[in-house]
Formats: sequence, C-alpha cells, structure tokens
Amino acid sequence: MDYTLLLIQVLNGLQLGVLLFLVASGLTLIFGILDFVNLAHGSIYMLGAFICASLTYALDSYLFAVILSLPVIAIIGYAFEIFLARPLYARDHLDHVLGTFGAILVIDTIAHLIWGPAGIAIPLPNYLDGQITISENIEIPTFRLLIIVVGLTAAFGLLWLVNFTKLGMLIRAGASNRTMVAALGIDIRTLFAIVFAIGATLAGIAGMLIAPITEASLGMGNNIIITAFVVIIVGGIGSVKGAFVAALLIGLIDTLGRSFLDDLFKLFMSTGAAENSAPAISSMSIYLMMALILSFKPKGLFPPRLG
Amino acid sequence: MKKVLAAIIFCNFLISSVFAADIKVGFVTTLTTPAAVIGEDMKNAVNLALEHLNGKAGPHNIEVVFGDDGFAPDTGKQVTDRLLKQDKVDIISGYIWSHVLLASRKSVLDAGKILISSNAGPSQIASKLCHENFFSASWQNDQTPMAMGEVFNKDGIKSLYIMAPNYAAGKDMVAGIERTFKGQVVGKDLTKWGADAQLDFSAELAKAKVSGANGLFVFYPGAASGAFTKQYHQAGLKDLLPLYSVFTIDGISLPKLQAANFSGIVGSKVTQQWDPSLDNQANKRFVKDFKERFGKYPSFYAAQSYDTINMIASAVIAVDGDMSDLVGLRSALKSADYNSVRGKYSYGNNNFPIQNFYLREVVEDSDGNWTTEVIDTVLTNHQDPYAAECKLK
Amino acid sequence: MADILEIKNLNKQFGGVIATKDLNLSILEGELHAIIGPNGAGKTTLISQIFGQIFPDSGQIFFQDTNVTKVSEYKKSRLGINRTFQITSVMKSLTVSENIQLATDTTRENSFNFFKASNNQYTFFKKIDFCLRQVGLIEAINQPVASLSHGDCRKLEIAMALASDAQLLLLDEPMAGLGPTETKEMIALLKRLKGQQTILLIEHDMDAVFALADQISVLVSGEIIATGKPNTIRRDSEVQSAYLGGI
Amino acid sequence: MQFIRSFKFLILVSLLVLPIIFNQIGMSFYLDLATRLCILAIAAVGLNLILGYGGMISFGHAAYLGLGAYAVGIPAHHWLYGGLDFLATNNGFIHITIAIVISGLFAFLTGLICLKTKGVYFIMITMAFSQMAYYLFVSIEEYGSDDGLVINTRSQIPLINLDDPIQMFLVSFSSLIFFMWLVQLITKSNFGLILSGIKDNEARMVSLGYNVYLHKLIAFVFSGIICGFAGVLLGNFTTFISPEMIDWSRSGELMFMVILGGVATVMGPLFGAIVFVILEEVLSSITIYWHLPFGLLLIAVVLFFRGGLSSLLSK
Repeated sequence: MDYTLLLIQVLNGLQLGVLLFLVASGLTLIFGILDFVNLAHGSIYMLGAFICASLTYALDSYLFAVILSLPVIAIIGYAFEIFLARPLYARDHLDHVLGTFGAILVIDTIAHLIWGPAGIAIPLPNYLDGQITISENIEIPTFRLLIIVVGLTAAFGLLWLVNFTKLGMLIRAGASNRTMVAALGIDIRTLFAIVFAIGATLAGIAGMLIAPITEASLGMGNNIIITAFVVIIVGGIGSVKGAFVAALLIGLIDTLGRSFLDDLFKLFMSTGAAENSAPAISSMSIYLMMALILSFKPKGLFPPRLG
Repeated sequence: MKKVLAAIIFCNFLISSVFAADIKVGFVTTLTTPAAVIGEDMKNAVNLALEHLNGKAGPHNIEVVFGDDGFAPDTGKQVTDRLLKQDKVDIISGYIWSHVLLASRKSVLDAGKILISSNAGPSQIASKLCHENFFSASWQNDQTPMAMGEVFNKDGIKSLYIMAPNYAAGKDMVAGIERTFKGQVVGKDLTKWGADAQLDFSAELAKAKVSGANGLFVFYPGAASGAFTKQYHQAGLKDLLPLYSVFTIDGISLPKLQAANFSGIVGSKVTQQWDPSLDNQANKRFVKDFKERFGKYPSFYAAQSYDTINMIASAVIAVDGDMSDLVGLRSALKSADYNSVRGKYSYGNNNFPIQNFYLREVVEDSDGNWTTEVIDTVLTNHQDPYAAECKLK
Repeated sequence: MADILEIKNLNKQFGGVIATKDLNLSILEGELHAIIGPNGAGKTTLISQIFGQIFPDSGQIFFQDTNVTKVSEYKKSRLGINRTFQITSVMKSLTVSENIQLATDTTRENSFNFFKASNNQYTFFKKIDFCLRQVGLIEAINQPVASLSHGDCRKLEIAMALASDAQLLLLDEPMAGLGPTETKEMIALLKRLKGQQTILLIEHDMDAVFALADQISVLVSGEIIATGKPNTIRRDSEVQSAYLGGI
Repeated sequence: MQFIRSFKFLILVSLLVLPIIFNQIGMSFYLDLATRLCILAIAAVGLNLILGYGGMISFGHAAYLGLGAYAVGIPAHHWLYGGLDFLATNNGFIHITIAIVISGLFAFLTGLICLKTKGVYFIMITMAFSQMAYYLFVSIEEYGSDDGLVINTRSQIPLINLDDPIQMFLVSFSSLIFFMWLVQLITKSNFGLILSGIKDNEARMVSLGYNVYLHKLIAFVFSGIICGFAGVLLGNFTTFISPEMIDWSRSGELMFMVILGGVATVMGPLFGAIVFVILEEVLSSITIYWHLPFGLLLIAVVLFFRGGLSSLLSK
C-alpha cells in the first residue's frame, strides 16, 4: 500500500465529505424541523454556483463574488420558502416530493435559458490556483484545502449554532417537538423561514466552492441531491451531527472506493473484469452502506430523540 | 380532455403535412442537459449548411427536423422512432453519442432508411453490425486515439495513464490508443458517464500523479472537458504529467477556457481528422461564415454536421429526389462526391471514411481568440482497424 | 373462578426512571378490575407491558396460565387479549363496518384471501351488526370514521375490542376527552359489557371507576399500594393520603 | 355517478380504438405512443397497489421495469449470440416466467430490509436498492454496460406476433385491463382491506393481531411482479434496454403518474400515465424547454388539485 497516495485520497475524500455536509446539513435541518422533503435543494446548490460564476466575471473577483452571492442565495431560499414550501407544510411527503420535483424542472430550465447549456468555468485568483506542498511528495491543490477548511468551519459553526445558541435551542426543540416550540410563544413561521434561508445558504456555499473545480453546470444539483439524501438518512434525519459523520463517511468511502477498489479486485479476478466492475461497485458502495446501516438502525446512525 | 388532446395531435399532423418539404432529414442530437452545448453547435452548423445550399438540393427543398436525445440512449431511440413514424423523415442523421447511436440503429435500418452518423463511430457498427444503409460522416472511434498513439511513439512517451468515461466511445478510445501506442499503460480509470456524470476527478488525478507515467491521455467530450482540464491544471500536473487528449479540447471548450483565462492549455496537442485551419475552399467558407454568424470557431462536431448535410444534398441530387431509390442513394453517398470541409476522402467497405488525421496545437489567433492549428499529418488515408471484420464488400 | 391474568414481580425502568416496581396483580375471569393512580404512576406502561408493546426488565406475566411475558403484541392479540388506546386509535379513512371487520378473527385468519371480495361474507354481517348494536353505533355502519364524533370513535373502539372476541380487554382511559353526556353513555355501555367480558380498566374518572369496578388497584410510582373492593379502597387511609386526599 | 362511469368507459374505449384508427390512416406513431402509455400505466397500476393502497412510497420501482426488460433481453441475446445455453431462448413464456421470478425475488429480498423502515427512510432505501440494480447492469459488459442492450428478437408467443405493432398494442392494452381488474380485486379482498388498514394506522393493525410486516411484504412482492411484467412488454416494445431506464428519475416519473392520476383509485394510474405521456409528447415536440411548463404544471397540480386528476372527476 502506498501511504502517500492513501493520505492524498483521504484528503480528497474529506473534501468531498465537507461539500456533501454543506448540502446535507441544510437538507437535514429543513427536513428535521420543517418536516419538508425538499428535492429542489440541489437546484439551490446549482444556483449558488451559477450566480457566483456570473458575479465573478462581473466583479472580476471570485472572493467578492462569493461574498455578494451569499445574501442573494439566502433571499432565493427565503422566497422559495414563502411561495412553494409554506403552502405545502401541512401536506404529506408525497406532495412535497411532487411539488419540489416540479421546482427542479422549472429552476433547471430557467438556468438553461439564462446561462445556456455550456456551463461556466470560474477563474481562481492566483493565490488559490496553485498547490500546497505538505511534505516532500505530498502536494494538494490549494483550493481543495480551502474547501476543507471552509467546510469544517461551516460545520463547526453550525454545530455551535445548533448546540449553544438560543436559535439552536429552538431548532433542536423543533426537530423533536414542533408543538413545544409553538407553546414557547415563538413565531414558528419566522423560525421556519430562517431555517430555510440558512439551509439554502449552506447549499449555495457548497455550489460556490465546487464551481471553480467542476464548473457551474446544469444538472449539477441533481447529481448531488440524491447523495445528500443518502447522507441525511444514514446520519438520522434532523441530526446535524449525524449529517456530519455520514457526509465524511460517504465522502471517504466513495473516494477510496474509486481509487483502490480496482487494485483490490485485481487480487482475485482478471484485470479486465476488475477494471469493469470496480467503478460500478464503488458507485454502488454508498448505497450498499446505506442499506446495511438502515437494516440495523432503521432510523439512521443518530436518530433525533423524541419528546 | 381527450378530445382536446386529439385535436392538438390532429392539428400537429395538419401543420406538418401542409408545410411538408420535398426531402425531410431527421437530425438527432443533444439539445438539453449540459451536453446540449455540443448539440447547439451541431444545430448551428446544420442551419448554416442549409443556408449555403439555399435550403435546396438541386430543385428539391430540404427540411431538417431536429430531435433531442436528452443524452440518454432510450430517449434517443424514442426520438428516432418519432422522427421516423411521426415526422416521416426520409433519412436520419446526427448522433453525438455512441450508445445513443447503438440504441437507435435498429429502428432506422428496420424502417429501410439511410442512417448517417455525424459524430459517433462505435466499433460494433464498423465491424459485425456494419450495414449497407449506414454511413459515417465522421470517423471510427478508434482512429483518432490511434493517431495520438503514433504521436506518443514519435515523442518518446514510454508509459501512459488513461482516463475516459465508462461508455461505448470511452472504451473504443482506450482500445484505439492501445492499438498503436508501443509503451506501457500503467493505469486506467473509467469514470461514470451520462446525465449524472462524474465531474470531480480528484481521486483519479491523484492516482495518475503517483503512477509514474510519462503522460496522461484523456477523452472527456463536451461539458466534462472544462471541468477536467481545470482540475488537471489545479493538481499541478502540467510539468509532471503532460496532457494528451482527443475530443476534449475543441471549439466548444476553448472559448470557455479562455474566458476563465486558463492559459495552461495553450500549446497542448490533440489529434483530429479536421481543423479550422485546413486549407480548402469549402472549409474556408464554412469557418468564416460560422465565425461571423456565431462569434466563435466551429467545433469538429459542427464541421461534421456541416458535412453531413452537404453529403445528403449530393445524394439527393444524384437520385433526383427519389428517396426510395436506396441503391442510388447508397452509391452516391459511398462516392463521397461533395465538397467536404476536411478535404477529399473516400469510403471503406464498412462505410467509414478513409481519411487523414492531423496533429493540432492550441494557439492564439490574430484576434486573440484561442483556436487550433494543424502542425503535422499523423496518419494519411487511414482506414479503421475494424473494416476487415465487416461482411460488406 | 380462576385467574385469567397473573403478574408476578414485574419491573420496568426507562433510563433511570422507575415505571414499574415489583408489581404483582391477579385478575379473575369475568371481573372488571380498575387501576387508578395519579398521572405518571405507570398505568399505561403497565398495559403496554401486558399487551407486549414493551417488554418488562424482569418478572412474569401469565395469561390463562401460559407465560406470555415476552410474547409480542400481535401474537398477544391472537391469544385473546385486546386493548384500546388512551388516544383514539381507529382507521380514520375506512368505514365503521370496515373497522369492525378488521377487528374480527375471521378477517385475520383469512388475511391472505387475495381475490375474494371481503364485504359480502354473511358471517361478518351478523357480527358487525351485533357489535354495533352493543355500543349503539348501528346507524353509522356505513359512514367513514373520519365523520364520527370523538365519543362515537371511542365507542367504535370498544366495538372493535368486542368484535375480536377477546377474553381480556385492556381499556386505557375510555372516558378521556368525553363530555358529560357521552361519559354517561360510556358508563352505561361498560356496565352492559361487565360480566360478559373480563376487563382491565384504567380510568381517571373516579365516579365511573367506583360505579363500575369489582376490584380496584391503586398504582403509585409504579407500585401497587392497595387492592380491594371499591368500598375498601375508599376507606383505605394510605390510599387517601397518597391519592384521594384531595377529594 | 352515471356520468363518471360512462366517462371512464369512454376513456378506455378511445384508448383502444383511437390508436388503431390513427394507425390505419398512416399515423402509426400514435399507435406506438399508446403502446408505451399502456405499458407505463401497467407499471403505475403495480406501484399504486403499494403506494396508493398500502402507503408504501417506493422510489425504486423503475428497477422492476428494468429487470423485466432484461429478462427478455438477456435470454434473447444468448439465443442470438450464444453463451449460457440454459438461458438462451426466445420463448415468450419463459421470458415472462423469468421476469416474474426475478422481480418477485428482488422485491422479496429488498422488501425484507426496506419494510423495516418507514416514511422517508423507506423512500430512500427503495431508491438505494434500485440504484444498486442500476450499477449492477452498468457493470455487466456482456449486456452492454452503460450503452444498453439491443434486443434483436422479440419474445415468441404462440398465435401472437409481437413484431406487428397492432398486436403489440393489443397485448399491452389487454394486459393493462387485466392488471387493473386484478388490482381492483385485490384491494376489495380481505387482504386489500387489511392493506388499507395498515396504510391508515399501522400500530393499531399490529394491536389487532395482524402480522403487518408480512402483509406489506406480500403486497410489495405483488407490486414488483406487476412492474416486472410491464418490463417484459417494455423490452419487447422498445427492443432496447439500458441501465438508464432503472435510474431514480424514472422511478420518480412512475411515482408522479400515480400521484398525478390520484392514489388508491382504479383509474388513477391510467389517467396519470395518459397525461404524463401525452404532455411529454406534446410539450417536447413544441419546445426543448418543455420541462418549464411541465414543472409549473406539476407544482400547480400539487398546490391546487389535491388528490390528483381522479378527484377532479369525482367532484
């Protein structure tokens, strides 16, 4: 085993994990507290990427573009809550799924109309565009390191927010008992809208962070939304801590699977068969893990406590 | 409700029959999903070709009906069926993706129509699935990477790391490079493709970096190319692991890469059967008008689509608009007697072109736009390696 | 008469909270045995253990001399124990008669009848008719449950328990949330049932309990502090100080 | 009531007659459209059994369509190109048997695990299993991997020629009627009543002495088999199968047909399929941006027409 490669892949897995966390944490908050299934969460992630890309060209600075995109995305999340989510809270999950799937189609098509099908590459400032040498033969792209740092900061910020602030107390209370929050005399509608805007912003940040790597492109949200759902299901719906653990777990499994599974398979099957089945099995691995975890813990790793 | 829908369907039918043109050409490409960026280029080129022909092949009007394959084989097949049965086209063309072409092929050939691929050239169709009514206006998948393999041998590349998407064409590209490349392939990754393709290649690039290869060969067409090249650059591999690609850096990705000022790719090399700088009358007119109209260089997809329409027009003239004359159509197509933008070429027994392949380099033109330029002819009058396996004479 | 249910040294804890403590209880066949106690005394927890929704930490439960301590709820139901819930629990989207139908043994035993229509079997009509007349809901037979009043839903629950032919009915606060008139009707209904069925009743309404019960056990903090006839309990000083002091 | 009944009858008759008329006047495309519609409607009917009547929201039912289609494609592939002799056949009855066994088995095995979970967990775990099926077929190069498998010969069934589009349509149509009838029969039976009881109040059904898990599992398997059968027809109809047809978005489409039409109604899945297929067809022939009006329509249906199209009729 090549330990240098392993270390690099662990960092890559970490980077994927924190991105997943940024998307999934918003999803789990919205799901856990508002009991609202938002398939269109991935579209907000995509909008984050596109808006940031456009602003980067307009302002000629990635950094300012990110700063300016944050409130824009928060407002979009807020608007989404008012127009689509709010009328659907009282309905069952089926209606949420149908309505937000409709929203995906609408948002994706509008993005196609505004930005065209091509996708937009975001240029990075020079100080972010290079590599950082960690040791003699370990170099990783600066920007990927930045993603890890930003992601972890956001994660700990969110954990702090949820565990040690008044808003967080309400959020936790809301996750386990909605009527209690109402009984505390809190304007539940405002709380919901705030939670929705926070969730959207987190997804938007993820989009802004990934765009300089993979470009802002149509359909990028639909790729990540299913994985994000896997994350929150594995972690336990409503649990930010669960989402964090599951996101890192899935990021690592996916990345390590992609990089080492074919070598592993070559030990007991032909090279051709290994090269062919490894990608499929590694794409399958996160679903396998989810099925396994759910068959032992039907409510995920950290089910929110009730009552 | 039912009545209204029936009425809509009926009107649809009326409209299409009232304005029916003499010759209807079906053109299947990708108009949605991020891959639509290719489809749009092709559509533009088809419309430009029609304009240059004044919408006519001899005395016969030509109308092109576009179909969107949604980047998925089953949707592609469905839209092919619609073109055949609802729009009743006389001939079917287009197809960017090998798997879409493979899925749709049977419908067209069973209906007794001519099928012309404007891009995809999977090995199966060149060998055991070859058919007298199928023609390629582009190349067989293996050929372009085979040309690249020769370049490696000349440049003295000894070991190679390969990355390609996991679908028919991706596998053909890998097979092609392995055919001519004399060194050693030290690693290979086939990544997920399709509507939710993998776009973050961090794990694969990390493996490639430590693999000890002298070069990295990739095939990432369409929207994936920008993502790939950017990450290649960010991973700091430029000097360590030189990049060689086919169908990845092209007229579609270059403007985007230039907008992001990704100067690392200027000077990188690709192989192709066509280039905007090729010196022939048809190509000059095509490139000039395309640039004027759409504000950028045409891609090879566009060139092949432009050729497709001209090729069809030449066949229509040869049979004087009688599209039921399959024998006449076939022999006209097979003669390749039209002004192709790639220059003169001919057809092999499997109806794939026998043509030149060039080495091209990414350069900045006089207006400061990034494009490519031919620097060498790698293969001359090259026939694909599958022709012998095709039963056609 | 023999004991239909016997509970020996039952213990149950949730985290650090003791819900049931060394509990012993016998119920004679045919009697109406009421359990009273302050909120949080562990009454519902006790019923849930008897019915098998939760299992005790230690101790045994015998039903008709069979040890059923660790038998899960759906099997208990098949053995002949049935319960109603503190919060009304009926199938709201179905009709009254369908609810009864689901409660019968016949439906349960033919539950893998895939193709035979369920609603034209003669035996059902008789039983449904009987049960609904018992509780006075016969007019509502074809109504969807969603349209019933709260009181009627509680009656429906009793009817469902009857339809199941259970030997032992566990009724968890059947008067909860009922108005004065409805409470009177419910008491009358239970009076009619008394003697036909063995009933274990949990109830807050003291008037109802003293009017109905043959035996009363008083549960405080998971422990039974007294068991006896209504008059004995009424006079018991310990009970009065622990629970009835306020009256 | 009378009006609604005759309206439903009218829809069925027009679904049978109109496509054939269109075909006779040279618009054979609409015959194909109707065949596809019938096949998707069968799958929707199958899904409705558990989603509508049993309250189990499966997000993975496209997998059964795929399994059914591969049950045609794989034996036909070996029949044409050799290999795996025990599997090589173009006999339609064997194809159907394989499809039923495989999809039933897949439903049984995944159901064992899925049915331990509830609500959104159930939605996601069914999706996870169908994604696994997706990647399984992606990994089998012999059957075309990502590119899919062209089915070069249709199933052979005595007296029926599936190569004839009209016969293909008639087989699909009559299968649809059969399954609509069968599912209605099931839902009116004891088993169906119990299923509705479980959907309504699972805890209560347990306390009434039902083995809820087993009932759900059986319904799940039934539903899988119906979709598997639809898959056999789909494979024969399109003569092509690719993993793409198992993707989660296809499962979503099936779900939307059921919800659009109205859950737990006999005609709902058919209405849903009709509207879905025709809208897709009409809108996508008008503009490539057809997802925009389609999405807006979905949102409108959810916001303003609760209970789907069937509820509009019964108002």
